[in-house]
Amino acid sequence: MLTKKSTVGTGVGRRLRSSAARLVGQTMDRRGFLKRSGLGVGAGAIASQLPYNFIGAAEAADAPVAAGAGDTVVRRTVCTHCSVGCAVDAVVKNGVWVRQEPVFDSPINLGAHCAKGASVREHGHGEHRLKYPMKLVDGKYQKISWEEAIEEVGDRLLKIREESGPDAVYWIGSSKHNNEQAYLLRKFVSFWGTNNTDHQARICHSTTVAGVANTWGYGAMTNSYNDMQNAKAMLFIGSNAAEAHPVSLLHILHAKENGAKMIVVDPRFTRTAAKAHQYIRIRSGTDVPFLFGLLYHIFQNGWEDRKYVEDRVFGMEAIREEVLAKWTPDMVEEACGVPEDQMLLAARTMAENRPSTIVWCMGQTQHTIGNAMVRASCILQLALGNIGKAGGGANIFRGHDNVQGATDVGPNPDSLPGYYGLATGSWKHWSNVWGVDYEWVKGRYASQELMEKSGITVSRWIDGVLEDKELIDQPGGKLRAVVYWGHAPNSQTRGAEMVEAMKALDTLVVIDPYPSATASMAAMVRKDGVYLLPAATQFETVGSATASNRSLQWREKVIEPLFESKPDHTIMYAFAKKFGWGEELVKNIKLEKDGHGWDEPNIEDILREINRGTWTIGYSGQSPERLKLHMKNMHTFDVKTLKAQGGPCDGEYFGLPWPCFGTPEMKHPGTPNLYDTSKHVMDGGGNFRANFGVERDGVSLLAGDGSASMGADLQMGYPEFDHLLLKKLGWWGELTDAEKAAAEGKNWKTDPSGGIIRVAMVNHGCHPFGNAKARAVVWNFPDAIPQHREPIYSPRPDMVAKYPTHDDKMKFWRLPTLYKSLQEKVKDISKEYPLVMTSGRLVEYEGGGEETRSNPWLAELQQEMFAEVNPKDANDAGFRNGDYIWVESPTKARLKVRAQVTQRVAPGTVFLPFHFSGWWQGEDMLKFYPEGAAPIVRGEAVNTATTYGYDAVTMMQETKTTLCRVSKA
Amino acid sequence: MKTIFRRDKWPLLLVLVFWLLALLVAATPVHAQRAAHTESSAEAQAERQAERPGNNAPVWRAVRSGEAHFTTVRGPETGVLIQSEGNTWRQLRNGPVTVWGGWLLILVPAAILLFWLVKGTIRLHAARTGRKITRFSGFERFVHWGTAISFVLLALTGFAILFGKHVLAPLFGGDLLALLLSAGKLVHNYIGPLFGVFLLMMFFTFVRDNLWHPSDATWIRRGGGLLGGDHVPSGRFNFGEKSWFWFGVTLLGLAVSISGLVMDFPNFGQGRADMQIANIVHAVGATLLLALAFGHIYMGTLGAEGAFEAMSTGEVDETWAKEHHALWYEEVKAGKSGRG
Amino acid sequence: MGRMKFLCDAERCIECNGCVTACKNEHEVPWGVNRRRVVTMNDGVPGERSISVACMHCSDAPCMAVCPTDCFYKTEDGVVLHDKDQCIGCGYCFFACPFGAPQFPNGPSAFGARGKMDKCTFCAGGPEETGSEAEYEKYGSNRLAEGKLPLCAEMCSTKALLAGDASVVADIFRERVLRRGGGAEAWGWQTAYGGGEQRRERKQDREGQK
Amino acid sequence: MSMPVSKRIVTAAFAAALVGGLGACGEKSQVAVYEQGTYQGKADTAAWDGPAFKGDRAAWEAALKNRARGQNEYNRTE
Repeated sequence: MLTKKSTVGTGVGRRLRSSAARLVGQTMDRRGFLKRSGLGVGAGAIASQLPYNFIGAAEAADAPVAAGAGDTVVRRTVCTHCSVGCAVDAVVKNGVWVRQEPVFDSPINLGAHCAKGASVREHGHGEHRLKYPMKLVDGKYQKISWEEAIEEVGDRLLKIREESGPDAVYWIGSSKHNNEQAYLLRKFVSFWGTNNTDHQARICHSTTVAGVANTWGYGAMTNSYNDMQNAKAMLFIGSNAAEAHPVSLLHILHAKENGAKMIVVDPRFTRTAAKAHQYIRIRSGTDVPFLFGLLYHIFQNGWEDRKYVEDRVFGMEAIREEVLAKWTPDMVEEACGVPEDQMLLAARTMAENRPSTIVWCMGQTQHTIGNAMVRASCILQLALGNIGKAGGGANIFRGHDNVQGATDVGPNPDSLPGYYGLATGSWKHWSNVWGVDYEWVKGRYASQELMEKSGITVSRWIDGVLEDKELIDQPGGKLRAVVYWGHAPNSQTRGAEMVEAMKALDTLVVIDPYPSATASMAAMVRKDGVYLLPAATQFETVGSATASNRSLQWREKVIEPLFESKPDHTIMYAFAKKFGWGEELVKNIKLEKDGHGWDEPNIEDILREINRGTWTIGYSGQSPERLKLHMKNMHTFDVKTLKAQGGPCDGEYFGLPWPCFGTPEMKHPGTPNLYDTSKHVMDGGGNFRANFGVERDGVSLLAGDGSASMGADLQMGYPEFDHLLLKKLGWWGELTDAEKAAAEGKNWKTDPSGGIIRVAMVNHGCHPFGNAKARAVVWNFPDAIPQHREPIYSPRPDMVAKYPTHDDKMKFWRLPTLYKSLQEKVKDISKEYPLVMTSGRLVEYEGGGEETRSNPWLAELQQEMFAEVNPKDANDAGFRNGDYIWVESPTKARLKVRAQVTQRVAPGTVFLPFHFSGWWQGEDMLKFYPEGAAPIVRGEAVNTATTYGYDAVTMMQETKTTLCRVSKA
Repeated sequence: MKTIFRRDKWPLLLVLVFWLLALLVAATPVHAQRAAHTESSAEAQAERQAERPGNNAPVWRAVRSGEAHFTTVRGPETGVLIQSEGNTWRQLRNGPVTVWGGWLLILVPAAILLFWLVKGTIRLHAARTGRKITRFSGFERFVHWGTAISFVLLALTGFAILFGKHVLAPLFGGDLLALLLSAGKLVHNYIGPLFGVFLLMMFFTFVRDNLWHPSDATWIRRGGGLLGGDHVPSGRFNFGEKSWFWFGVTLLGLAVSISGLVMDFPNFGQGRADMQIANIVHAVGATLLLALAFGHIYMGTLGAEGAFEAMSTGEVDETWAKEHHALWYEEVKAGKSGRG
Repeated sequence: MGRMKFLCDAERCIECNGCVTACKNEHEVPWGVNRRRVVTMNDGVPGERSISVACMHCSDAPCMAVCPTDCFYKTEDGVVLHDKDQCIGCGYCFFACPFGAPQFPNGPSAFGARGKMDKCTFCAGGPEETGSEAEYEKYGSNRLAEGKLPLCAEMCSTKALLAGDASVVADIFRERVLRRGGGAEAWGWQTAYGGGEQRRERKQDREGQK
Repeated sequence: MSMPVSKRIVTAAFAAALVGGLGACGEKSQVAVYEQGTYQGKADTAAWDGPAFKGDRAAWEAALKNRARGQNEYNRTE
């Protein structure tokens, strides 16, 4: 039967008509819309002018619009739905986004799109958006003006600041902001005077970033989607790329076609598993035993790369001893349920088909021991000598379109942009870049101690509200206001407690194009004190976004912001003005008037400021001009290497993947694969970073002789560059006088001239961050050698006894955090809740899903929240495919969802997609939504029922292994 | 009351009943067979790709089985990749149904014409008395004409859909045909259920007088008097009329109505296979019904003098009653039962 | 120029539904009408394969044969199209089509009020003036006349779905098959009508024995 | 109804219907292979006759072939 939604018009015309009506603020019929949009006559003529293919596209891309084509323009932008970074050509006629064309030229996606990417033009209609600022009055949302909104919200926040200090406000930023907005928000929050800020990366890849950066230097995907074409074997663990990063499969299946072996390790038989040569089902949360189980066979058979390990890895011997003693095949099988022959086959495949790569995503990161799991993955790749090699690497697929960028330069509670941390020196560096006085910034904070202390994480903000005042490690005590700036509430765990926190807040502000999940949850428990501000989408502004492979791409503005929405940076400046430091925020940034007389900070200026400050990770070479040139000349880049062959970008890598060191003038080409010693540093080569000292327990941490990047003057390990090292080496004289003045007393990260970097790299082929060994043993982590520890809610009490979790922590990211005490308390709860509850993605939706569930083209494909249950469990519980069932978790929260009885999950496992919201424990929340802003598809949010559990390093939430029971509804 | 083709009614009826049953039976076990197929196709494919990577032959076999697989697209039978029954339906419909049905609908009227030209109208033997007997009440006539008019509308529009592109398109051209058919389809789809209602009323109104009567045996023995040329005494309805009632009106009428409703209201989850069967039953049933109706119409108008009056005015002359329905006439005269 | 064809490579299709939404996007196809869909066989178990299916623009098109108004036609390059002005919404094409391609805007409605049939046009519009408003309203955009291919194939995330001149498509596919040394079967119109599949399998069985 | 005039009319009508019907039966009922010409709807112009190519069939074919080849990512990976 065809299923119809009454909220959606049945005719083609109706939807367009209504959206068109809003565009012009008056009723307009379809005919009028088509006329206005120019969809009718001449569409063919226009289209033939598009840069339609890569052969001869050079001319086409720059071809002037033919006479008579009207004011049709083609704007190049990038899909906003995942980290692959698929380019999109938007055909805009008279300000209306009328068509979407594939960009065959893009070396990343070659025109390809998944369901989400193929539907982005819907944003040009955006019917279910928040249309104007609103506030909650007596339980109902009412329209207010922007001016009122800024005044009222500003006053409320200032009052809270006055009464409880700046740390009483929590700022949740977004990975959906472009780099410039994310960066500006970190600056904004700093000027507000708090580190209580965070964004999606916390609950996405924070364990990866911490684990990987502590292993070899940078917390990012080492290679690229494209580079996977060079792989001979690929191990996916905790990644369902076919649904989460579908276009990456273009490169992956290409590699497979050319002989690469594909192994998928997952508790669930995913779409990715369907394409694998070997599928291994592990028990959820047992990645460490699995990975060390592979290492066992590798060490047993001598498959490790001895020379590589010797020269470039620290601590592998300790790992070897641990693995051989502890992770014998029987122990592995006991822990993760994989028999020896499967382990051996996988190990052999990875060892005999080098370079082999590993891919992981949230299946590995979202655990209480996520940091250990990702490090086990790193260690496997180090043992095989795969890191720093084309076709190898650790390919960590990020989630949101700009989660990499927001992590790099955006709102993090523990760091200023560029992973500078919060040390005094870092503040001084950034104050200098911002052109403000360090003392003034310090004055904005409650104290210098709080200025240099990591804030609360987004995964725990609810505890910042609900926890006892005395137990919160900040003088002001509890959080009183939360600003949700582009973040979905249903992506954080413990939703049942979240509504309690929302209830307890003084003020809740939501700034988002689609704020309604937060809005409805708040309206369910509150009568007032909630403000909704409509933000523009990334198609309604300009800026750069960093894809998972560290490439930056420039988005052009496709359309003007719809309705009354405003770009995030405009809103930031408006609040800054209200708070009294507007001028400081935009010291180096031009202001431009938008169509409504509001001041809009110039995005390109913001990027230039990022360039001037972010030396650490090489965000310094990607000037707006260079990025735009890349977008225009996509066809000149090679798909396999991402390197331009000829043309204006000759020799550069697409999107100048960071690190793109030095100033833009230095013309560093970007780094396609990190730590690759087979290339010169000025050709994207590198080596492991010296970031952890030069020796440990009497062992040198610097790399062995002969393992430096190609052509380096220093063919041995060396520490990072600073003014002293430069002088010692006798290279100081190669700086210009101006550079000398700037670099005196500085290191490569803080030298504002970039001179140290220039001399090290251009003149001597050396890496400014030194050349050290990667760390297999990370002594500053709770488990220096990754340990398996059972999740807090474990289905196996016997394993809990054997592999208990960490001890409780009292002051951890400003909050007390439970581990062992809670695990002890619930260790037998699996008798009542016998099934493992895990969650994951659907290809049609993204993140919290509010945006994609508002898109009818996508919503039609997934109309209901469901749970995948094995036929055995369904039969035991007495329900059938398609029945409504209750999924109950130990939190007592209940989810009413459709049963999808399927073999995808093994008996004992229940899988739920996490993109739904809008139902609350069986009730449709439609009446709590602002009128007209409810998404088309609503359903239970899995996180309403998820349980307590946080990573011991980064506060990552546990979503992948908890418990539940199911029954027929 | 004799027509040349009514003699064949029993074998025909048997064939039709058997055929309907066979279709129904055939529809069920197919699903069971398919279910068994699913399991093996997954295993076969898993095995096959291990032996010979890239070989998907078991999957392609499963594709053709017509079973429903997984899809997120909602709609009628979206999980089915290939339904091969469609081709069978197409061949039946465009083949035998159209060709034989077409010939039947030409040959039957032709035969009737020939019969009429040879035998002529059956005249009243005696002179009219001028005394009238009520044969059909107002309600009965309402029911009859309601059924008749809706039937004619349905037949015209229905057969325009079946034969229109062969008969009408060459004459009128595609645009006019399309216009006619879209109007015709509306008429057909909305009148159809009405016909069903009249049909039921018809059944209940006339069923009592169409039950078996010993005199029917005589009628059958004497071939309805067609051969002898004399009238066989019969009740309110003779066995010829009863045959029309049971086989034409009731059986074919219901078959056509029910199959029509299956197609007219596709919103009860019926799939293409159901619709295909319904369509064939509908087309075959309607063709036979129309062929029979030609005979009925002939007998009610041209075939027998005075017959039309019965249904137009509701009254017949005593002479007509005596000659055509002697037993009924006597009953009426005896005041036993005027009708029903 | 030969015939326009779709081909879906089951070894590459990952059921991302990109083709489905690309089609919705390009033609503003309303809710409930799906000119293209992806079907997954052996879902969730080893041996799983997905196939994207739409109108296959058959040589011997059953829809055409059963249409009471003869509203179908075939373009010179083998695309099966129809004139919506002549369509009466009888649903016969849906009964006959092996692929379930014909769609109806009102779905299965009472009194058979399905509305006019809608199906994949191979992005070739319909019998209205090329590029006109009327054409877009009734059939969606006419990419073929712009020198472009159907958007579903052009946007396919893994290039599993190929479209275009049969010979070019076959060349691309052949190259792939050579690379992977197998997986020669693809979703094409022959699959529906048989013959090809059995031949291929016999051939593969022979090859396997060598 | 028994007048001879009407008899002739009826006969004539029957005969006409018969002839018409028989004529129709002579038509091919099964369109096994589509023949250009059966379709009587609006005439469609060929793809290359649109505003973009203005009848230049060769250019259209070249563009389309080019576009089709663009689906082969092997063109860009070696």
